[in-house]
Amino acid sequence: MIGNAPFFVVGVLFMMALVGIFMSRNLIKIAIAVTILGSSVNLFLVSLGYRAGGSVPIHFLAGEGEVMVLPTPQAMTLTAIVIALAVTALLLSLIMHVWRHYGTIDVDEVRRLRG
Amino acid sequence: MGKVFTGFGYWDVGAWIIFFIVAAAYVLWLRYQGRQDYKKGTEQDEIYWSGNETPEDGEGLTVPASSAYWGFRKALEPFYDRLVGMHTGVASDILGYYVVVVAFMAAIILLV
Amino acid sequence: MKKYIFIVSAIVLGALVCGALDNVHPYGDPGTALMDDYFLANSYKSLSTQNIVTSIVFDYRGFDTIGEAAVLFTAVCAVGALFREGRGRR
Amino acid sequence: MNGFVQLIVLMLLLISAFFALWFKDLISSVISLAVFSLMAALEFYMLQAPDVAIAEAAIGAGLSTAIYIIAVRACSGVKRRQGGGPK
Amino acid sequence: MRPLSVVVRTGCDFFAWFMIVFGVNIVIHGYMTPGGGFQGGAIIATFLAFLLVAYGGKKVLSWVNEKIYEFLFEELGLICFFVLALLGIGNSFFYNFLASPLGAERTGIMSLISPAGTTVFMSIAVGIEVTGALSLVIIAMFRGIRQFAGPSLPEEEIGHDR
Amino acid sequence: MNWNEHLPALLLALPLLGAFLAPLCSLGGKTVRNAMFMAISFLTLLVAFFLWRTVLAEGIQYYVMGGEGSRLSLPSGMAVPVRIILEVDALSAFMALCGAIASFAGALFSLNYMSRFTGLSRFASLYLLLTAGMLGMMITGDIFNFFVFIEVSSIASFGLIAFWRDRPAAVEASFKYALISQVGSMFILVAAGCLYGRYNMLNMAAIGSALQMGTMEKLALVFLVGSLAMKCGAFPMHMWLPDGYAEAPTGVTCLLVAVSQASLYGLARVCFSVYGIAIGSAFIPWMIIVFGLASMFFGVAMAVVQHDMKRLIGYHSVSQVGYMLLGLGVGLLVLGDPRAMAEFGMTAVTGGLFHAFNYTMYKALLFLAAGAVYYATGKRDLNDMGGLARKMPYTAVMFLIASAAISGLPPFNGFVSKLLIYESSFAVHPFLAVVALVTSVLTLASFVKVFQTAFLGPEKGVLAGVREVPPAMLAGMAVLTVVVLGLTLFPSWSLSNVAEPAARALVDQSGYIGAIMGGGM
Repeated sequence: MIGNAPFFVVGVLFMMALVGIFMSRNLIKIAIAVTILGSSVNLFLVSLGYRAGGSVPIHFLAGEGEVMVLPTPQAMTLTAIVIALAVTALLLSLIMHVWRHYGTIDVDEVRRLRG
Repeated sequence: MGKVFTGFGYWDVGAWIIFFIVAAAYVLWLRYQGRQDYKKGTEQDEIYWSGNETPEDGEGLTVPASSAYWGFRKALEPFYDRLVGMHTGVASDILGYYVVVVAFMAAIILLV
Repeated sequence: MKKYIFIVSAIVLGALVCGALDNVHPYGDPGTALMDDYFLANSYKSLSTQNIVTSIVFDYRGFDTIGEAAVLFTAVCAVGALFREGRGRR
Repeated sequence: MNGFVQLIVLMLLLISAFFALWFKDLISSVISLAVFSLMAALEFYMLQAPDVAIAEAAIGAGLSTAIYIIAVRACSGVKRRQGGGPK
Repeated sequence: MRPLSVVVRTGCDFFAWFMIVFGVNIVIHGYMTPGGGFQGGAIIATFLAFLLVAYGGKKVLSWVNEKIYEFLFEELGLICFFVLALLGIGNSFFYNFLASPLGAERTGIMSLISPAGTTVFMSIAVGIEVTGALSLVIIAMFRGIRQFAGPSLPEEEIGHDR
Repeated sequence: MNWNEHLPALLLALPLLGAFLAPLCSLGGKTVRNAMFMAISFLTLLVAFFLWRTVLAEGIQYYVMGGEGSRLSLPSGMAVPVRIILEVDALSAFMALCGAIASFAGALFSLNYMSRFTGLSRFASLYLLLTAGMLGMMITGDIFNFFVFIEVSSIASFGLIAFWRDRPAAVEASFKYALISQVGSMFILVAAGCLYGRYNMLNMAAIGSALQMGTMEKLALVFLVGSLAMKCGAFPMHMWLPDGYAEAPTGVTCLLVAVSQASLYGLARVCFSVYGIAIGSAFIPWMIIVFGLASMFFGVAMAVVQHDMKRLIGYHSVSQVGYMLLGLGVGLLVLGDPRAMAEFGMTAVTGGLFHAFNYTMYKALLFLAAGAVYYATGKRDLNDMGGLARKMPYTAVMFLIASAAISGLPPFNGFVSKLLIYESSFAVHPFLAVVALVTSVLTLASFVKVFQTAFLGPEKGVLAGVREVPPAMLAGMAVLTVVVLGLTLFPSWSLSNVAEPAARALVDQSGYIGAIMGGGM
């Protein structure tokens, strides 16, 4: 019924996040765009492993002889989510320090290192 | 020690080192041939600075590093203006060039 | 000006990704999945773990998990180093 | 039926992501991001990945929002130092 | 941040402890039901976020001891995880040396241990580690607000510049 | 137990364990922490060396994480590997050895250099994690694991670049790197997802055995090449590199040089071992060559006009990476043509890899020497320096050796690898060799400027109290100097024992795949 809609949505989210990075001048907005980029990749991984009519990859809940969805992308996504959180925390800490030193979080004004 | 073959010729480090030793010996010999009668501590070994008073601190004597190759930079002014102007230091520009390159590569390889 | 070039190239890249992702496989039909079917078939039999994702995370791909724990530890160290209470040395 | 609900969730994903990037106000943006994470968790649940859904709900909607709000609060005081430009 | 109203604080008091129980449940039963170390650890770490939001940074940070989070949770979890991985080195690093196949005879001490083997213990270790790590991140960033917002800036390290 | 078999796992386990133990050890005080730090660095170097010896003697080593036995690559009845496999061929071992030497030297240097800072237990953890991430990128054989280790090394480097958080430029450089590197990592994850979705495998060798060029593979190739070229600093994406290198504490910069080589290794591995001949069109090889030429020329052109010492050397990194990209690109271009491969392709790959080794050694040495000058004088601007050779004779001599090596003056090791690259790229098109030669000349010019203004000339009054740096820092530099001189004096030995096995292993795609897919052994 829905065709390749999840993959399409992943592509659109990817594009929106990339465009969002260039459109926004606020560093925190840029961090939000990076988070959305990570989420779109996670969505891509999980939807890669979906099998139509498949059940949860847990024997206890799925019962005997059921078709299950692929478990590896889910394991990969778990790792990717935690990594994205770690990077987000670090980016935001750096932004806090940028605020402390520069008094602004406008991306065009944070440019002492140039040339 | 030994020769390095590159496929088109070879190169020998030993020969080079021997050449350098010989050259160094020659230079030392030339230096030894110079005048021996300079006296230390007199005005004979003072710095000659176009007849001007020699500055006390080395600060006044040196050419600062940003003035080195001034002519080179001046001759290539348009090139350097553009190249240095590219390094704006804005974070989204840095990312922008990256995305442009990846988009270009993807467009060429997927569409052509 | 430069900004518009970047935005256009981001849109181009997104559109290419959008178009290319249609070719992975039809949504909901990954086809023959040798590695995953091995996990689905063997994880309960040989490890007695009901949750196959857990068995992959902690056993089959356990090395990723230690890398991932290291990432968290790294983030803690980095954030802690950024906000450390340094003795001032003025 | 399932496909229809999924389409709605996907639409909501796109809309919340759009608003997260669109709002000028940072707090609204962060709240939209939390909604985006919740929608992503719902989508993961519909893709039969409850493990990922729990992780996304706890990390994306809970902790990530908390640290975003901390950062927004820290960066919204008065401008204290001369910023920008070369020294 | 300023403390919130008394209604919210009472709600958080009640709810925060419930989060811990829920998180521990998710960590321990990760091998059977959806969940595992990361998810449970993240939920337990939300406990601290709740308290910080409800009571404000000043009060909570005065009675939370960071060393406990750092050494008792994070380090302990990591080292347990590492040691569990290392113990399988007779076969290979990360070998699941406690697991027994379905239907195999289990006797002695082995019958007390879950048949899933090291998976369960690794899950618990990772749960402890994630709890500590995420709590520490939140504590550090909260302290960052107070570092910058105070009346005087922190003293700066002079480093190598003369 | 046969320890030789466990060497690949040990190479990663040691720095990870050291990083996890560093906070505990720093409870015991400064001495315990420093001793642990040095011991772990040294043991890692030792393990890397033994691993390299073992690989040269016995061929490709691989290690199955969590398998019944560490050599059982395929589970019974399966055609593809399911577990994470570390695969160490001659190239990986060569790169790991090079990285471990840089890591050891940087650690030795940091002992004194970092003593003016607080938070050193965090520093030790981050440093060892950066080492672990770098070594993990070099020896893993699994594409998702590669992503995880990229993230470990990137996050550790963000923390380390911003370690002096009270310096605004350091925070800014770290933020820029964090932003671009996170986007790059996400691209790599998309690429891993694409390959997984097509083949349902994550092992690089297994993917390589099944790979057929299609739309997804092309997308994955573009993302991988773009991201990894960005991470090693190819031209239009290089701008984070001088910032990050200049602002990181110097001991860390020494390691960051090696980390960028790990990205270069990833690029080579993806192009040669995973895609190989299936790469089809000549577009990607030419793209790599163009990256190489552009980074060579524009990097050095930017370097000539800099006057901040570390930033200048950072721009030289961009230009030196160009040489390696040129060598690898030429090799990739003629990969499908056995005659051209024998004629000049092999030479190009050997030159590129040997240059990677040389580059890591002398560039790390240059950074350490620049850091020593900074430590002693407190200045980074070349305009403020002068006459330091009288005050710091050892540093001056080592800087002279390194700058002669980087400019490719004949007796030094930089010349050997550059010669190989000139001659092989000349066979493709003379223009490539001309650009490489011009770059070399400009490199020499800018290092003449640095040496003349910083070390020669009259003394300045403000620098009267400068003394030579403490012995641990000198020891860190001496390690690298010894390696540079060794490579200089024995070029044919080092080529035939160090670079050529690596180049053969890189080009030999079937060997890389066969080691994993060939059965349980």
